[in-house]
Amino acid sequence: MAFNNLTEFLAMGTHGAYVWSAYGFSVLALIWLVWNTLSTRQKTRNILRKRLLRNQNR
Amino acid sequence: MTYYSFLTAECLVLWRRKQDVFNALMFFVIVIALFPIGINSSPEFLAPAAAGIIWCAAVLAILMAVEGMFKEDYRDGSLEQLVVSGLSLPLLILLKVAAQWFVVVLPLLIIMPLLSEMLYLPRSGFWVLMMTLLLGTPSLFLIGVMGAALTVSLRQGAVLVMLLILPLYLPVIIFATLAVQAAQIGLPYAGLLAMLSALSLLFLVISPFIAAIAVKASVN
Amino acid sequence: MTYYSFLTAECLVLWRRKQDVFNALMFFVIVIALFPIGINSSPEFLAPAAAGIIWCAAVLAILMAVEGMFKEDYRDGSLEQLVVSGLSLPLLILLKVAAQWFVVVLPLLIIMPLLSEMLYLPRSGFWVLMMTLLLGTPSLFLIGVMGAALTVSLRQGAVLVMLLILPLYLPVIIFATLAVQAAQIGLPYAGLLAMLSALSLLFLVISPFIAAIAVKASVN
Amino acid sequence: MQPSASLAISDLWIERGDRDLCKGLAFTLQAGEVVRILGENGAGKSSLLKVIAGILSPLEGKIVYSGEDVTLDRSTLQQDSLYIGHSVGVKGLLTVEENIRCYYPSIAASRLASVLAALGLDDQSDALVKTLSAGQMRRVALARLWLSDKTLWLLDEPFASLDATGVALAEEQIKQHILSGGLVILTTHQDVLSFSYRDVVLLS
Amino acid sequence: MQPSASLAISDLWIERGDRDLCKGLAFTLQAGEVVRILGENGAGKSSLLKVIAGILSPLEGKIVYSGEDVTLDRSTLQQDSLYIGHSVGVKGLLTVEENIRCYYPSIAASRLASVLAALGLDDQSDALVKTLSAGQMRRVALARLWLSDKTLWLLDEPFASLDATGVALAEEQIKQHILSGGLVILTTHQDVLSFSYRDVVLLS
Amino acid sequence: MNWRWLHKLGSPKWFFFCFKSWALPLFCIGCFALMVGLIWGLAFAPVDYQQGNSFRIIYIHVPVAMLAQSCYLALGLSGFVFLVWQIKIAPIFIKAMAPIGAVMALIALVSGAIWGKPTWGTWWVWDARLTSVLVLFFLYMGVITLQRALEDIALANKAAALISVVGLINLPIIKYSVVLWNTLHQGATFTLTKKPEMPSEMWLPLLISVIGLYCFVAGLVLWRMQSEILQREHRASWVQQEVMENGL
Ligand code: HEM
Ligand SMILES: Nc1ncnc2c1ncn2[C@@H]1O[C@H](COP(=O)(O)OP(=O)(O)OP(=O)(O)O)[C@@H](O)[C@H]1O
Ligand SMILES: Nc1ncnc2c1ncn2[C@@H]1O[C@H](COP(=O)(O)OP(=O)(O)OP(=O)(O)O)[C@@H](O)[C@H]1O
Ligand SMILES: [Mg+2]
Ligand SMILES: [Mg+2]
Repeated sequence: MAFNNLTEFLAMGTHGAYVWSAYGFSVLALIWLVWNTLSTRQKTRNILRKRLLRNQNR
Repeated sequence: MTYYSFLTAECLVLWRRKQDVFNALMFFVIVIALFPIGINSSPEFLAPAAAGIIWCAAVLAILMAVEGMFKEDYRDGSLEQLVVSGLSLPLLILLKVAAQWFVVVLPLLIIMPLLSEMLYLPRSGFWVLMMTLLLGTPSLFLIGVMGAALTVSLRQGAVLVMLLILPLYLPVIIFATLAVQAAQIGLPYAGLLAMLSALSLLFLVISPFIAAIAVKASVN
Repeated sequence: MTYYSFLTAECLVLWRRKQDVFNALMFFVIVIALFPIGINSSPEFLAPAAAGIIWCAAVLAILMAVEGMFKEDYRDGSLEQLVVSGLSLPLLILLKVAAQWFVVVLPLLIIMPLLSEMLYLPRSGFWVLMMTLLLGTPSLFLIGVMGAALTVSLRQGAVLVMLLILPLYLPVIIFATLAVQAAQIGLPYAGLLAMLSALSLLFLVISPFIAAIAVKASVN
Repeated sequence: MQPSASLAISDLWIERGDRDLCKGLAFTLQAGEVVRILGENGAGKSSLLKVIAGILSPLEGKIVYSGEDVTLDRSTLQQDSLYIGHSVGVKGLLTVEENIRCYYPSIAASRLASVLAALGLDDQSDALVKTLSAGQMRRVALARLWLSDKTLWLLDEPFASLDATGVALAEEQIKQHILSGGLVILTTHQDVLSFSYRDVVLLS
Repeated sequence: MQPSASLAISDLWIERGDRDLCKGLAFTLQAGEVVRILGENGAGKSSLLKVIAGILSPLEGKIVYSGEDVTLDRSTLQQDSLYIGHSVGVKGLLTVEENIRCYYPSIAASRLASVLAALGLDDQSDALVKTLSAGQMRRVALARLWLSDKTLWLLDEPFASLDATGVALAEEQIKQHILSGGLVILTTHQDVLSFSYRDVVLLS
Repeated sequence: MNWRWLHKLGSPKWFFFCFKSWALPLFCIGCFALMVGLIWGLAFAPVDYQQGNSFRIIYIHVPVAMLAQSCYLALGLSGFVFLVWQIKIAPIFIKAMAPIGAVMALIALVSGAIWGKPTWGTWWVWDARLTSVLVLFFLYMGVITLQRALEDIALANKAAALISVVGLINLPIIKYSVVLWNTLHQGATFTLTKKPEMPSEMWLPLLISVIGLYCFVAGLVLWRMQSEILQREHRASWVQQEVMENGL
């Protein structure tokens, strides 16, 4: 552990704002990517199921 | 049709075109990147030129947005319907311009910190730049809408009008860039901002009417 | 329809639209005027930046010209007719590009002496600038036509075109401005001109085909 | 809907480009009547409708609507009329439902659904209009006939690109309208109409 | 003009958006025949014509033109066919004459004049097409029927917005074409055609 | 040479079932490794004596910058593969990969810019490397918009493949031109700091997060491709079976 306590860890020397904003943005973007992927997956399946049911009824 | 339902429909169409708004933003960024790459990328060159470059790109983005504003409506006959709707045509046009302005300028303001950083615009100039954009872009839209209305159907005389419109942009650009430069070197800039606002107000009053006349002339 | 009659009709349409060409030119001049007016008018500032300014303005003017190249044809169904004409679509597109290139670039070259004088471009740079424009602008058009073809069926596609193609423009701009700057300070520039020609040739070969595919995709 | 409205046009003269159209035309229209404008291609039918709707101005002539001279200012007439031109005025980027709501914002969902069902558009109410066929697009525009409370209908080739069912539907709607005292002026190149009408012939 | 051409379509299946059109459609067409595609609005008539013209690709099916399978590459068919769609393919910024010359560059002036006279456009040959009426614009597009040397005609509602004279003229031209061994596929919502034809019905 | 295996691999159905069960494990491994790498780097790696703690941004910046470039390479290559062999899976891959690459380029830009402030004193310089990443981002956006713009799938495939290949050809040209442009006149005012003589506690977490990010991206791409395959092959009976049986 390079830091003695949590405050020091959060402060990152004098660079806390930079490090945490960089990580924050990166992690948010990655999470968005995952969310987008999974929701597209879900949506595709829903649409396909609906279309399938509609064509079966005809 | 009511004013409200018209505005709703406009917003819906804009929403369907959100990709376009995003693209406009990208375009704006790319045009701005063009200048450092094409001319000179040193801070000594960019810092004083930043406001000019940003305004130039904004003018272009707005020109693109405004230019085709009535094209689609003209083609599908919606424009005719506006004329015969019995509602006030200038007001409808104003609503349309306002919706368009929001959609184009707001995102632009949001990414402005990023861009001004890329062009080394000094802090002192940044807020003035934002002010000039807020106060100046309405006149760009309002001037543009007149041109767009006149050129919907490419009637004769479009030459003259386009030639009138483009130079009308110049004072706006000059006042805006002067204001930012004045702020950068610590000179007073309030007067220039006032000029910008005055221009916007002036066109707010006259341009819907002129545009309405032009639209009426174009749909026949 | 033959290739020749197609070209004739294209030229006629361009002639009917001469005001648009003229406007593009005006736009070009205004963008260029913006720099001395909005930023700094001293020769020390302008002379080294001149080539870059001219090229940036040229790129923008060309973008405006190219972007709507297929719009009208798409709307009135002429584009469909080209697809079903049984003629080679890439060749037709190439003809169209060539016509457009003549119409836009020639006037630009003609007013160039004036503009380069206004921006204090040194004599040593002038002919190289002309060369870069002659050799470089074909690739700008050829790249642009791909974007235009891809976006015909999309309303408000103008911005999208630019997003698509501006990244590809960067090398052209960089090589061109580097060549002029090299000439100004007496360095060899032949290699850079060769690079420009190579780029133009490269896109001459690939872009009509890509554009043809895009047109086919768009007309359905 | 205004009871016992009337339209009187006299001494008309329209100029388009360098052509004189409808020179000396005069006709009147009472509540419950249909006028079909008849004329060859280019005779000036569309121009005449546009003049009445207030999109164009006539060179000379007088247009009187319900006793009021509206030649110079067509706005009272516009308040009370419905114009559907060659380009039908529906937006490709809005769905069928949104397009109709643009003209009739406060319409109840059930009413809208029944109109769409009548027009055979019920399973496409969420489709963007630009993905519809020519006839379907025309049907979207004609939905306004079902919902309109305007007295004077100005319809420029309302049956264009409609199939037989579509024509019958639209004709039925026009019939209803004149029964309840409306006024209709329409142009069409179709021969047989299922309601009684009067022809006004334009010479070219 | 190719003698004794023929078109055979089988097992067609077109997809537009999420709609399946023309499923399982099959028909053949011999020299001198006219097929009228019949169907409600939205049945897929225009889509079918676009598929044959090579503007769209079918999902499945086979298109054979004069014995050659052109399903994947429609270019030989395109060499020999004339397609006029809902949007007619005339340029608003060109004059009538220039529009026609664009398609038929080497046509003699006298021939052009006679065609324009037949179409009633003789006094407007120098007018920009955007200033014409709907029917006149359609006539300009139909001028290609007079001048064409193509075998297969694909006409999407060719009579739309034409007046009675115009329809008669166009019908006459189609009659001529099939007499000289041409093939015609057209869609129209008009009932009575003055030549013999076969219906192909699209169910929707 | 027998290309059968390639076409077999390129058949969407085969691909779907072959890699169906890979996505989740890859994604989980990726997440885990990324987490280990990042936390190690953030909390446990020793401080850089020159840059202080701001150097910890490296653990996200470098993996992401590497991915941004690898993704475009993959894009261009699969475009090429599609044009030459007509492998059906290639355009699906392009469609799935482009947004991921764009996000990677964006993160590289943003994290780099944030890093630049404490180290160079400015968010942005028009340096060759930075500029070419910016251009890379725009190229990604171009491919994405292109895919969206064209509705006809067959032609969208071809066009996107072509544009990816054009971009691939163009990328070295861009890079070369940018380097030339930036060094001729200005001279590099700033250069990226040379890789320091890192102790292993420093580079090990970096290596782990790089590997983690690769796995993470691979998992995401597989998922996206699966959705795309289902959508495109929706008429096939195996898809209908798949959709009805396995909800998600
Ligand atoms: C927006 C700004 C920046 C961009 C677009 C950017 C881009 C890149 C790229 C493309 C790489 C190459 C990754 C690879 O393939 O190995 C890289 C690596 C690297 N960057 Fe950045 N960077 C930026 C800012 C910075 C800053 C401010 C620093 C620190 C002072 C930095 C330090 C590094 C380091 C240390 C590497 C690893 C070098 C190596 O392994 O060769 N970068 N960056
Ligand atoms: N561009 C498109 N995108 C998606 N769907 C479309 C598109 N064009 C048409 N469709 C759909 O395909 C169907 C058939 O359209 P098409 O234009 O072929 O009909 P049509 O038979 O010509 O009808 P009409 O008589 O009205 O001209 C319609 O239901 C329409 O919704
Ligand atoms: N924008 C315009 N500019 C100049 N002339 C025009 C314009 N629009 C129409 N005209 C002319 O006016 C005449 C009448 O046009 P109009 O559209 O009213 O005819 P129409 O009776 O509706 O014909 P159609 O049956 O073909 O629709 C035409 O001869 C046309 O040339
Ligand atoms: Mg008419
Ligand atoms: Mg149709």
